Amino acid sequence: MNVDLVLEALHEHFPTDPLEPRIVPVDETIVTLTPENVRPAVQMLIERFDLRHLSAITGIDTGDEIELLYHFWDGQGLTLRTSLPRENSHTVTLIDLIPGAAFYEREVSEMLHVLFDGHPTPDRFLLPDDWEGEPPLRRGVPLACQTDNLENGELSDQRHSRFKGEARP
Amino acid sequence: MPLLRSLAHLLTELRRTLLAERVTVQFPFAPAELPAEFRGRVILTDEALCKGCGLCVRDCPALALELERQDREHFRLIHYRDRCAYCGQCADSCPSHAIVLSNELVSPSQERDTLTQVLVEHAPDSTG
Amino acid sequence: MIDWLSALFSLLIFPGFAFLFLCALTFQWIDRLVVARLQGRVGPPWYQPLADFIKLLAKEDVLPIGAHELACAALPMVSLAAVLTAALYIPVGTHSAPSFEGDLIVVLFLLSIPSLAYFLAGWLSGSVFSVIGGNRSLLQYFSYEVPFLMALSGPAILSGSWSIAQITAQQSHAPWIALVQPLGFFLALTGLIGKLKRSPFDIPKAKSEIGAGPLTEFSGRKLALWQLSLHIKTAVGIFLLVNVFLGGASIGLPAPAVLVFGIKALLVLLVLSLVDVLYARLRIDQLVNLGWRVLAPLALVQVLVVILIGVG
Amino acid sequence: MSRITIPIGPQHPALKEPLSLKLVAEGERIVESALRIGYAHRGLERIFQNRNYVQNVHVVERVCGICSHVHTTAYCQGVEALLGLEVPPRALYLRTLLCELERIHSHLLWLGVLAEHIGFTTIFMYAWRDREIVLDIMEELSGGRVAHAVNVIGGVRIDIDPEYAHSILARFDDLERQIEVFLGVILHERTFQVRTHGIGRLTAEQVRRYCVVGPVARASGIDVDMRRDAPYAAYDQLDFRVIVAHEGDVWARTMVRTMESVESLQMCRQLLHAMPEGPLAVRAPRRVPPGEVVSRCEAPRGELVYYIRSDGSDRPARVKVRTPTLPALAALSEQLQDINIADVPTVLAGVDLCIACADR
Repeated sequence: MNVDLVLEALHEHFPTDPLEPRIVPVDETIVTLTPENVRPAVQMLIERFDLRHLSAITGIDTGDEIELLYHFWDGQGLTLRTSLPRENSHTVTLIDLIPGAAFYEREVSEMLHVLFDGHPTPDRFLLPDDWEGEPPLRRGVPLACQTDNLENGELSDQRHSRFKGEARP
Repeated sequence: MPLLRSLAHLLTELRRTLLAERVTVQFPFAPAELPAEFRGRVILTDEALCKGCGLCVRDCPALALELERQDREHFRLIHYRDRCAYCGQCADSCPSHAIVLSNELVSPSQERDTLTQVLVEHAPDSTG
Repeated sequence: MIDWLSALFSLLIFPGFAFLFLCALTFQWIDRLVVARLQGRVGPPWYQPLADFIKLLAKEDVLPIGAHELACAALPMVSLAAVLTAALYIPVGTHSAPSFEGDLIVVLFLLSIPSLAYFLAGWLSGSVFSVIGGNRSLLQYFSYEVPFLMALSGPAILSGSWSIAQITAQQSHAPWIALVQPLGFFLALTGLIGKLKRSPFDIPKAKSEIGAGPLTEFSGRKLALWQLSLHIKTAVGIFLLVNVFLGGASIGLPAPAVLVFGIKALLVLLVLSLVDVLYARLRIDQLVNLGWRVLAPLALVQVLVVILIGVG
Repeated sequence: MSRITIPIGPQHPALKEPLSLKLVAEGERIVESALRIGYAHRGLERIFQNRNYVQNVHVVERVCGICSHVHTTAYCQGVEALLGLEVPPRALYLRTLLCELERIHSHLLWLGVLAEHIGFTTIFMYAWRDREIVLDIMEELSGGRVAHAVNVIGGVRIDIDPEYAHSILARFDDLERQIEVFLGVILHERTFQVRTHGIGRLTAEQVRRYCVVGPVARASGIDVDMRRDAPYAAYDQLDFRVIVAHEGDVWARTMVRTMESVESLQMCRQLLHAMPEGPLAVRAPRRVPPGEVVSRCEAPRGELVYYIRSDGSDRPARVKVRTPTLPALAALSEQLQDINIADVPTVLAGVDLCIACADR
């Protein structure tokens, strides 16, 4: 796939989006899109460039928003980045375009509580069935080993290890 | 014909294995020879070398080392063998090469407390 | 007085239970040792089969709720009894078994009872794996039983009698039937592998698919009895083949009968172990295919050849 | 036809790692399958955020029990790219050597597991006996049979002296002879072929739809291999063939993996002969400037993707690991459709699942 052609096509189709393509190490181009344009962009990429290999979907809770990164690859890497609000964040599923995205979307929805509308089986993926805690990768969710011995309010790790470093908020 | 040959394909290899020497190492009845590089028990080369800097504690991925320090001279390095993954990072991070991994196999134990070991007990006035 | 005592002796000690128990354990050990050595391993110590048997006797005997208590207790005993009774009619070395016209058929029938008990054990022990295992053992039963019976009827027709002792006696002065009917001997061996559920036909107890198959839910004494009956069945099956195809204890020149018989039995066991090592396990539909498309026609040809030429 | 629900897993002889598969069968034919994973989930992606970069090298190594070195390679490459470090060539060669040795060990381990599932215990014993040659080499080199702890950020921790390299080359010869034996079994042994031909077939279209990677994709005709398409470490200085087959069934995958092992062996020889002199590692600062990196490697099971985002501190803000088994699991439902119960372990083994990888 020729990254420049792809960028031009994205510019044509989505003039309003702030694409600001950035080259990131190990030969990867990251393009930013608004959430509602992700699905049409993927559709366009499949039709025009036959770019169907979705390597992964990364979900990140940066503190003020939820970022979704769709990593594609065909000779070179292309990542579509989009950001969702932290409260009731949801986006549309890509399963009908790329069935391989099913497991990636289920994992992101379980770890970050992002709803993928139209996902046929959005049930538990990695976490146990009786897990009722917060989505683990969300900010501010303390590690399990830190919650069960909250002496004098100070987050201390398990019996053995002395985890003096402050826990990731 | 090809069918017959394909039905007796393994015979040559069976013969070679039969004549070759058995591969089973009957550990623990026979000794398991461990290479020099094998990462075994965590030991101190010399207790005097340890300055109590805590670099090993900071870099231990399994949080298996702990430094209890009152002041520059009084500190204790505790090694929790039940958490240790024998990755050798402490030996790498130690600037004075005090802590190293021998190639002695650490045998499992049932009592968890015996796996906690004080590596360094640095209190100059008591040791005289 | 004497024959009552000697009858008891022959029942319980020599060709009876104690001897068969010993044979079963020894054959199992030799088999595991040969397979291990062919795979580059050291193999078990000589007392391993005995240790396994005693361990199982000491283990807890548990059955799932859905299992049929009575049947699951009776089936291993039925299987063991059938196998031991079958052993009575098979001459071992010098011992001349009580023979009558048609005891070959009785022995073959008695050897089939454990297979059916094995199937019932699968159906009645209440676990999904054992039900599937039971179905498979029945399917497998029909695919190897016909060639096996036809292969064994060949020697009977050739020597004109359905008594094992007669067939063996005929071979003391004539060439062994295995040489005369090599195809029959090959089919009998294949049928025996199917009957004993040894690899490559260990489909009902394919551990990577359905655990131990019909015996998945058995444990403790019941499992010990089951395994004992399967191992004694191995010994009995080998003795049967040695008598019918390899001329029992005769070897033409004067030699100690027990030694000759023992060596022949060991040879047959070695062949079984070699086959175990050589092949992967077949699927049940492939075995049924093999049985009806290959083995049964060959057995038919063998019997026809014996009838047209042999008896003439 | 009565329907039976057959539970496979989480503990089952056919599975060496916990995975729950509910199969609905009519007679011996599978009509439905429901998959549940997560039994080996350790929440590693969360743990990464609470360890510094040096500690994470050893946590990353324990994502997968079989292909641990390729995980540390992908991670260290990512962090080195963020730091802009220039890794010395000798370190790259040693890193690649361990990657290829690990591929041979992983493929031989897999061949043994497949043979055991189709009831071919002899090949299981032989494959795992010959794999010991590779494991011994790795243990003598790095100190660990599996968790090698070879990679550090900025290079490697081990070294090879010439006469030790010589002894490895000698052992490679009888390893190659053994792999030839396995090739012979795959090509000629009748019962092996009968149990693997036409089982668990995946067409090229299905592979592309589920984004399947690695030997499973190459066995269905998709010619993709990260070592050639996006060369990392010292792969651009090696010449090797990418093995591609077209039948797409378990037999083709066995062919691809075994031939790949032979290729890996040739690559190891090239690496040992052309090993440059020089330092083993470069000093790496503890704090990584803010940035993000997508690092891709070819694990024994396929394309491994690491996304690392740094925020300037000595701890990563996010490390995302996508292991090659995940898409293979997605494509499993297609493979299990309308097959025989007896073939389920063969199909499961054919895909070479690494559940610890998938669960993280």
